[in-house]
Amino acid sequence: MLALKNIHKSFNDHEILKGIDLKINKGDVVTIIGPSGTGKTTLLRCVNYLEKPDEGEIAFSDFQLNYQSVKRKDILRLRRRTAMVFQQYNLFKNKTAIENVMEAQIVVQKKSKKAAYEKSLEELNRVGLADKLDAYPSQLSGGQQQRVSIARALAMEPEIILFDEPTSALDPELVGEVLNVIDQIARSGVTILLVTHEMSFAQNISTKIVFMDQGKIVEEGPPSQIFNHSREKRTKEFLSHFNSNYTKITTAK
Amino acid sequence: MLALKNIHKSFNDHEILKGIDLKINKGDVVTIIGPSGTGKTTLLRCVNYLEKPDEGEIAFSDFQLNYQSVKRKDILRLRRRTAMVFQQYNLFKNKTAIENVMEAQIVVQKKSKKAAYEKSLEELNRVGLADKLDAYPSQLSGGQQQRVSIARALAMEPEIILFDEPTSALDPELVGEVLNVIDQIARSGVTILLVTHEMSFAQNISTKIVFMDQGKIVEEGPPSQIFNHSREKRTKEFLSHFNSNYTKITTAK
Amino acid sequence: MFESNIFFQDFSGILTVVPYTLGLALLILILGILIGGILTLIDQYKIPFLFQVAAVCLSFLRGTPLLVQLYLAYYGMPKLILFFAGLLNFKFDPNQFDPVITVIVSYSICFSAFQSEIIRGAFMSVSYGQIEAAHSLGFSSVQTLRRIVIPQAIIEALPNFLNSYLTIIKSLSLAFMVSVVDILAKAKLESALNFRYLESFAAAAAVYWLLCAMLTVVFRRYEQNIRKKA
Amino acid sequence: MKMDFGYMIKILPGFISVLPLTLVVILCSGLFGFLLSVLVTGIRIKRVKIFSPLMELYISFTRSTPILLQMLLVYYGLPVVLSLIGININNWSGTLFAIATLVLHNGAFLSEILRPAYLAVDEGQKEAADSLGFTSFQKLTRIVFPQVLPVALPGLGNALIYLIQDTSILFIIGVVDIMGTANNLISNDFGSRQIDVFLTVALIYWAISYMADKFIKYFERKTARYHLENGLTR
Amino acid sequence: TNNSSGASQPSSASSKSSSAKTVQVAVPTAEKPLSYSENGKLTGYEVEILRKVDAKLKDYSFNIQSVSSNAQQIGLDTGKYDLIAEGFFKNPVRAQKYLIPNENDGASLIKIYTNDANKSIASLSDLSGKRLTPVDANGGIFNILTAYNTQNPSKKIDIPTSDTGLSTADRLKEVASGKYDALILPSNLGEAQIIKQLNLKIHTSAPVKVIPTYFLLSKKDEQLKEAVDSALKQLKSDGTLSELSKKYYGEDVFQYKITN
Ligand SMILES: Nc1ncnc2c1ncn2[C@@H]1O[C@H](COP(=O)(O)OP(=O)(O)OP(=O)(O)O)[C@@H](O)[C@H]1O
Ligand SMILES: Nc1ncnc2c1ncn2[C@@H]1O[C@H](COP(=O)(O)OP(=O)(O)OP(=O)(O)O)[C@@H](O)[C@H]1O
Ligand SMILES: [Mg+2]
Ligand SMILES: [Mg+2]
Repeated sequence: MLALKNIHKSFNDHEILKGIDLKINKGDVVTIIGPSGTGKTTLLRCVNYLEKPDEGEIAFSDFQLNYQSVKRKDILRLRRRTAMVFQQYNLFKNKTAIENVMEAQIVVQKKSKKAAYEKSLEELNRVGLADKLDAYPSQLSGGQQQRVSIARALAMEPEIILFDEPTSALDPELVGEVLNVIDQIARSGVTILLVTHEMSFAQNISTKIVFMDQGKIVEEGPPSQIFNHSREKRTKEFLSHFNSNYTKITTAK
Repeated sequence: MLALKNIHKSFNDHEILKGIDLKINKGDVVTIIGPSGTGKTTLLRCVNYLEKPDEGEIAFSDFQLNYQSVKRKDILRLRRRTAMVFQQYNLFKNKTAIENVMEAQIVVQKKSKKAAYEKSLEELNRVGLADKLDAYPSQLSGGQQQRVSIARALAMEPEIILFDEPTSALDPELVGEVLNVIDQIARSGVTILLVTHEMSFAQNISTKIVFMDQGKIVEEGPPSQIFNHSREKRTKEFLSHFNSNYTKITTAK
Repeated sequence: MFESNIFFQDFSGILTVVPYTLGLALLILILGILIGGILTLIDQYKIPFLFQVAAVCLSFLRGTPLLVQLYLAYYGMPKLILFFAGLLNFKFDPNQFDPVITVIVSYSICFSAFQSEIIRGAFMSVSYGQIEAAHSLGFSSVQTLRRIVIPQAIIEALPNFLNSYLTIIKSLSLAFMVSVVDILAKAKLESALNFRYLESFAAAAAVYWLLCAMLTVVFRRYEQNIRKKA
Repeated sequence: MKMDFGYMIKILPGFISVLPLTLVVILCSGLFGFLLSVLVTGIRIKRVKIFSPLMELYISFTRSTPILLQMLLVYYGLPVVLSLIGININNWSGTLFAIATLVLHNGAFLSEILRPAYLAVDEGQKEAADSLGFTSFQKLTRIVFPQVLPVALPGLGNALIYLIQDTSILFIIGVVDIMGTANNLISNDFGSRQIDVFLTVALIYWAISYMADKFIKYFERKTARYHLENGLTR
Repeated sequence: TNNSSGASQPSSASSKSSSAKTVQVAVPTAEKPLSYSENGKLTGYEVEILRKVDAKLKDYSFNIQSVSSNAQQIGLDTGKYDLIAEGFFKNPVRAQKYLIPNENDGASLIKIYTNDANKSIASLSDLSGKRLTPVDANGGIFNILTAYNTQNPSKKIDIPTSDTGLSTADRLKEVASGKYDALILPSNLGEAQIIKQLNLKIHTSAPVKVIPTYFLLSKKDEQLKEAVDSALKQLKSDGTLSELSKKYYGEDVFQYKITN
């Protein structure tokens, strides 16, 4: 459904992405893992065109976009088919929870207010926030904000949702509630591309794990292969770091 | 060494602390656990007088302070014998790492610049930051900032250090470095009062665990008792939440 | 129509009062900041009674034209001093009272209202955690203010203080009413002798512009210097 | 300083009668000045070629010269400049010239308030709008501007107070406003009751400024719910 | 507030020829008795003379507007106005820059106002060493005193300056209170009235100077100047000007001999 071809990106003459190829099928849940500074965030941002790659192509089944000859219209079209959930939530501070979810439906999809309202209600219900419709972001806890931002993405009915470390800014007790929501979305058949440090979560939820290091994809495959029978030395080494003396335990409902 | 007697505190007619009694001996590492909103932070802040309790007493071996008849001088005296490490670090933004550690020694303890410098160097060494003396907080990672803030507290040679969720604002990968430093301090015989969600860490490090719920201490005792042979139903219930399907794993060096 | 040699003659004439104008404005700025700072503290800590009085004063000072305030001060101040001098039993001759003092006092008080707003905004930019950290280490309130809050707030306030400085420099042109000669007054005096108004006003504009450009560069450099550290 | 309250009350109606004129000038120049400043700020932030440095020049000039000079420049200079390109504005009334001056003045002045406020809006907010497929214009009007407002409001409030006092430049070109009425009164009895007149003027300006402050505070309260604060006390 | 826009109605339009040229005329806004508004109507010595002159000129039609005195002369320089009137003195620079009619439209009687302690002051040279109230930098007194100083270097007068802003009444009060020794001003600013009204102890000297005052015209219009001259001449000889002087100044300024 979505294919990235040979994506390159440099910052100040320093190459961060060194040719990434990745195929995602409809309904896939693809998780990217890898050490800090490897370019995971940068890759995700390129898919949404928040970062302009220097080279490469992105292809949907019916629509192609080459980064070298891109037009404003193409960018908008791309963004309307993808949705991003940010690590820092980035909810619109001047809008209530439901207004946050409605806004893009009205402005971008030109839906009527009523239709947008109903859709938003549905999505907020899905993430368990039907009782916080009129709260401003500053009145919501981190976990609640992250769930609103997921609802905002879902409401756009994108073909794929991009998550960048959706729980790393959360208090440990709030991590569970967000992971549960993502889990549930994944089960409902939405296509997901996800960056996370929650290894056991990745293991449980993903159909495919992608291990990145130094701007390249080192290895990809189903969770069982990557976590238990990794073929690459670098991957094994990375995963061994995740056996520490302090095991952190999170709540979940 | 430190005894809290019957501490009460309300916000807007809503009683948050409902009479807390707690004894801490020299060299103890006491960890407070409990659900969110229970008043753990409030209790810690009362010990440092950042929050003024409505009732109660705090007693050192040679010095008593009753919250109803407190004087400005007493507060300063109390604060000079305790030190707080904040969740959000709260390093002075306009000072370098070493200046952050020196500042209170010069201003509050009236030490000479030289003496303060040497002491600060020693403490920064202890937390493994001897190479970052002249960095401003904005140039340090979260874990490094938290370690500077620990050095700042240590340099005051307080009788007790208060930690409020010292790792919950950190990226998962940085948690380990801070936990290691606290572990090491605890082993060196400093008295510690700590609030944390890192259960396995609490279990490893503490001499005593205090479980709080709804503004009261429900149960206290050595880690083995609380975690494995808890006498109270509420404690067991709370700890059972920490067995989820998603186990979060953190790095440590 | 426009004689450039007269322009340059006026220009150099005006330059002679620039140091005086700058110095006077600086004095007013500093006094204004001190008074404004005190007003802000009274407001922030909600000191009873003083707090209400300060609010009324601030509203009046902000809300009425400087010209009117200057006029009221010109007549009121000597009388006020005379009254207190009488109480304290020392001699004061209101006829010897220098109008520059009137200008300094009335301008400082008037502009303190605007400085107070700036300082309030700057304090707002310092996060409360910084203050708690200082308190937890045993800093007294004054030590916290002096060593932690003010050094951080000043960075935010600096561009606004420059704005105020420029405003004061410009407003000093009103002080010519009570014989204090600033840049614009000097321009008027130049043209009074040669009747060349266009040239002298153009020269004044050039001087103002030059000053502003130079001050902006100096302030921006200083601001970058201290901002680097935060 | 003896005050003659009877006289102050007697001259009040004269001031009230010019109040509508002053208010219209405040309203027009405030509104159009604000719109101009939005345009200027946009040019500077987008770094539009040629225009952006021109705007910097315009702002530095406006910031550095007294408004009296700007008034004279507009009143005498603008007709000369415009006549060069064939536009005749000599039949404009003085009020229009005063409004033009105040608009130009505020366009620069407010831009210095709006620009930092714009920069204070979190980059993430703009990215979120981008990622949802907003066009640049939608992003600006629906997301960025509502967030710039609370940050800029205290500065805008100060500017409004300055504007109210600056309307007295009307009198320089012979339009009788509040200050003009005052001057007429003073001149007509050769200044023997200047103090009473000025006290009345002070009260009237105070009243207008007080209302302006209330107006700004209303917006501050409206935006306060999503505006987190720091500060000395809590 | 019809004077607010500055435009007053072209006077007695009926007597104008159809091709009458509009002359832009500027007078000060609030300078009683020269030019001021009363009940919303512009009036004053200069204004009334201008109206009389306007009535006499068939080929011109005056558009009289009021602006602040600073603005007046800049406006004449830039061509916004054709004629300005504010009791201007003649001097070489003005003579070179503007057209000045041959006929004066009035005269300024410079008098010295003193308090009891200084009532002996009767001439400019007596002012040397005295504390003079600040002189308006835009007015002719400043020039008279500077000229005096260059001619009498041995008996220089200390000349403080200020902007307009403090009224004549305020200045007279300051002299009466002893803050200053003397005030020197043209006598046509209402001094006599103020002194009487406020009951001030002030001594008024005889005129130390009698200076003719003129309209100033822009250089380009020689014809207008001649027309104005002939009109002024007629108005003088038929006594109109003396009458206006009595009405606005309380005395006929044309009775004094011009000093220079
Ligand atoms: N705008 C930018 N300008 C310059 N360098 C950048 C920029 N954005 C990212 N980088 C650099 O690119 C590299 C990859 O960054 P990226 O955020 O994609 O890593 P990541 O894999 O997401 O790491 P983490 O797990 O820490 O989030 C880093 O070295 C970073 O410093
Ligand atoms: N300044 C305040 N004003 C009003 N209510 C407050 C204030 N500070 C804390 N509270 C309330 O007191 C209760 C206890 O707060 P506290 O921060 O002590 O909880 P906690 O046990 O530390 O929780 P967490 O684990 O989430 O940090 C909460 O319900 C909180 O809303
Ligand atoms: Mg990242
Ligand atoms: Mg807490």
